[in-house]
Amino acid sequence: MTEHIQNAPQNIYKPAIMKIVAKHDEAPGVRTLKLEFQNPAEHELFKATYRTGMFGLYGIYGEGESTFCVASPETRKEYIECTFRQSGRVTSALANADIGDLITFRGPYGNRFPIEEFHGKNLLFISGGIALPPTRSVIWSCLDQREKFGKVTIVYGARTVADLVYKHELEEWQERADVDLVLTVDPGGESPDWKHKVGFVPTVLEEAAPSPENCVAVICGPPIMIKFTLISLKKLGFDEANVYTTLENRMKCGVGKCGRCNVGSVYVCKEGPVFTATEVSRMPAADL
Amino acid sequence: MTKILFTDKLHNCVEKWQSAGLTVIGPVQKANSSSYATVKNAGELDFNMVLPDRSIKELFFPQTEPILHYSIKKQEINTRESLPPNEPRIIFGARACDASGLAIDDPLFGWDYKDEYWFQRRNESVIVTIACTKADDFCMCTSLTLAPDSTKGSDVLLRPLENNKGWQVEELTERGREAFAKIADFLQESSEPAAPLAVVEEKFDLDSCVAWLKNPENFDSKFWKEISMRCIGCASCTFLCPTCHCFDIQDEGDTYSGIRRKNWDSCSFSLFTMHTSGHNPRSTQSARWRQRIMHKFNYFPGKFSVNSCSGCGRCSRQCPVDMGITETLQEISKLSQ
Amino acid sequence: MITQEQYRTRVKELLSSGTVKMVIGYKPGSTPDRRRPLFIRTAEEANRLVLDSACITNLSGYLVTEGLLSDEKKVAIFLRPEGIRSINILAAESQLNADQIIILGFDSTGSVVKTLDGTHAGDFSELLGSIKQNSPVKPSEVLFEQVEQMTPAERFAFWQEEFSRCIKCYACRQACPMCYCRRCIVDSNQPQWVNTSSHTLGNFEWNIVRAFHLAGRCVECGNCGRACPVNIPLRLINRRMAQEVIEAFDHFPGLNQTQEPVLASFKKDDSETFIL
Amino acid sequence: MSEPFEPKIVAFVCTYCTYAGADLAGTSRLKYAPNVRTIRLPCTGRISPMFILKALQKGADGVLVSGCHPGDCHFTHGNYHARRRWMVFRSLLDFIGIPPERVKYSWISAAEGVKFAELINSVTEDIRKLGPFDQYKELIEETEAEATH
Repeated sequence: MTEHIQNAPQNIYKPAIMKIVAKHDEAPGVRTLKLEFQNPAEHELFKATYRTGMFGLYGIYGEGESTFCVASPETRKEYIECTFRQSGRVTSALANADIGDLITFRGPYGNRFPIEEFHGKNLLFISGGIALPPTRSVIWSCLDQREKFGKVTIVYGARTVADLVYKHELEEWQERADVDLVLTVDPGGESPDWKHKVGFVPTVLEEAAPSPENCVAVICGPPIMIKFTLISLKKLGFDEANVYTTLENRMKCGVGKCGRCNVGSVYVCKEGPVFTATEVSRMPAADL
Repeated sequence: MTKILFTDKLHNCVEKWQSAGLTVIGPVQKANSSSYATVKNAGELDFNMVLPDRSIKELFFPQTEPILHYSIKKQEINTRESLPPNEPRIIFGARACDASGLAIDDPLFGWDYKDEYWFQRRNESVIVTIACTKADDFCMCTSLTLAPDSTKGSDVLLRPLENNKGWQVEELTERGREAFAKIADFLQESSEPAAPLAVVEEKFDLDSCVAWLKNPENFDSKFWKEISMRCIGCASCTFLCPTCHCFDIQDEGDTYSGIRRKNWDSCSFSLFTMHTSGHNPRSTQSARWRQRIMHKFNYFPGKFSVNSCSGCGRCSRQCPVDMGITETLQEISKLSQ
Repeated sequence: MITQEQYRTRVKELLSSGTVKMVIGYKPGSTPDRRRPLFIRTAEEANRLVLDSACITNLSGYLVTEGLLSDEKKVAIFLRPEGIRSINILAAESQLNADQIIILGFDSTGSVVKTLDGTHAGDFSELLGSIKQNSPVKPSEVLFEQVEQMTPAERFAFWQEEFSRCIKCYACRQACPMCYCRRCIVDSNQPQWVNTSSHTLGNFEWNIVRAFHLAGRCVECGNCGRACPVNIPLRLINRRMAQEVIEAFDHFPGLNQTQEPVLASFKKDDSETFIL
Repeated sequence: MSEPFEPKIVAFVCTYCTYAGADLAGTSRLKYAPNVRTIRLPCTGRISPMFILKALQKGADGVLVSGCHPGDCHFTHGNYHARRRWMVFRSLLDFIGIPPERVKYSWISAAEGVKFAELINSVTEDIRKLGPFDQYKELIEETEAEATH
């Protein structure tokens, strides 16, 4: 991570200014913002450092900063996309911001998915609800250089049809011949014209039964989904070392100082947010 | 023969340092509470207390400080960074535990990303530590491989002479030598012996405590709940601690102008880790107390090879319900035998 | 010592008969003059209890610990008269059911500890009434009088000096049995009424808000002042508020469980001399 | 030459009486001091002492709170509750050293346009005499200062 030290600005808490160039409502209360850098130097720094998996602190002056992943892939660095659910003080302010408004961004921080190591392998993406954004960053990073990877399977579930995010992209993946997309909603969450699966992600995953052979799995979702999906993956014969996930915790500094994102001895903001299932299993479950 | 600074010359020294542009800071007792504060003259310094109520941390990492000022006009955001001014200063009369505390936090504020707020102040400060000749029931530096005359984090170590006559001077760093060169005229060579150091009894066996903490089985031990049952969840221990470094970043102001500030925060507050969703990874007070102890004696040393505790004992001394690191580690010592 | 033995026996009875599930009391602390809160669940532990004049902390705050009383089982607790008043207020404010609380009442003069007769909060109303009668309306403390006699500017300077030390550790809040809100106003951020920064302006804000929220509810147990790590004389403000509510509304907090909270009630003929 | 001091005053008023009274003052073309910024609330019972404190903290030199006369409250007794709170809050401010004269309380009905105009004038004069609330202004400046040692 020496690249940060060389390029880090004097004041590590000073954010970059970003302009909102597009916004899109994904699901009730869930919004995507497309952001562009205003300062070319900051943009260059971002281009030099950003890799899929890293996160940032998005903020509005007067309200504060909030942490979420960079949802756009490392293959598209002209802009930043972020997707968030409006729930707290900062996300409410971000949701109220309009195209043309300026917001702040600090990052990219944290570690990344080792995508080069995925070359030549089959990929299995499993995601639930609002946790598709981090997975989506990996998905596009791989689809943008599709030839380097084997079979691509995406299993995505949400509580209801309305709660599915990136609906337009789901359609796009659905139509692609080189992507297997399995969509599901929780029982009771289906609409009358729902043509896909109904059931919880782990169950649907077991039905789809992707082969663990030469396969890397990336899972992201609420803690309870991760817990049961890991069990299902084990049943299917996946090795924990080939399963990646990203953790999120409340963060304020993003740079390993403020002390709140620790899970056991791990600083999620610096040693994460990307971990293998092996690493996660070593963390104290009570702290997750 | 050693270099001696006699007490009656301290007045001259303070003046000399001040005229050389140094801000002089030291232990001060004021309105029923003591802290390290800026003084106008040597008379304000109080060397009788065991140690100030508030730790030296706040001189480097204040309870609240502005990071930047912002103002917003239509589609334009202006920010003004707020870094501490370049103001050399000398902290005269630090305690060994406090000075060590600063050295303990240096790697944390410097790993990968450098926190300029901390380091600018660190680089401008000469720390003159006075070895302790007094200790109270809560002092525990010796239990943490430190001592009343530890030199860690100090630029100069002073050893008190008998009857408060003065101090033997031991310059430790270049910065310390420079500061004391300025007052060379007021130093004397003498063979006056140093007063005996404070006797701080060892309160627990650190190694066995650390071994117990490192054992994953003990993470879920019912011990944590028992020991922290009476914890009321205030932040007095963490805020007074010279090594606790957690903070919050908060905006104060409105959508037109305001200040982004860095404020102390504490792992003992339930809101510290609370997610917006309502999920709280450390949802009970016992989980929060466990985190504090684990962080200090297991996680932090795992990262930076040093315990995040210098044994000042403030957490126990000031706890409203008489808890603290001492009691917890004493109990762990018992368990691990 | 006799009192302590009496109470140890009583605690053994209460626990072994299953009358209470827990006893909250005191045990020795880290120095001879300190006492720690102690929670015991079995009769065997009763000998760990101490009771002497150094047992000062008002323990009643522990009773509103989330979930403690939700099983409707009883808890016994050592309380001084202030603590009993706290129970009355907590019951009046619907924070607990006083029937679930077995009170082991005590008080001390000098180093002599005496027991207070009674089991439930309601049994002490006579005692509390006499305390009200015997309490001076105006606090008799030198520092209090000094502050009262200052000019407003001097008073402001006095509190500025005191509050400048506040570090917002919220020990005063956490130690106070009346500060039971699950989410304190300073922890709410939509909107953020009270900023978290502990600069002097913010400290004025916090301490004024705290004092106001305790006006007419404070029993002057002194937990807040003892908890304060920078020794701000919080008791002075609390006493001034107590004086105000008794002078203006004849309200002495915690007399009984039916007492209406003074700032959540009114009389049509309340004084309004200050209104233009 | 320094400009003459013009106090900044924040008025928290209830919508049913005092705000209507202010309206009447306006429609009756009564002139009164322009120093008051009025904030309308449903009832004086909604005026938390926090509001008063916040106004002072944001640089107000004085605060006025006003609502329906006793017995006239739209919500039957919001103003009775408020009255008790103000009583206690006044003595708290006084004890802390914040001059209670900086905070004024009044009852003004919807029919009292003239009283409203007169009140604003007299409150403005009173606060003008007290001068700027320098003590808080200094604290505000302190919070706006740069990082120090």
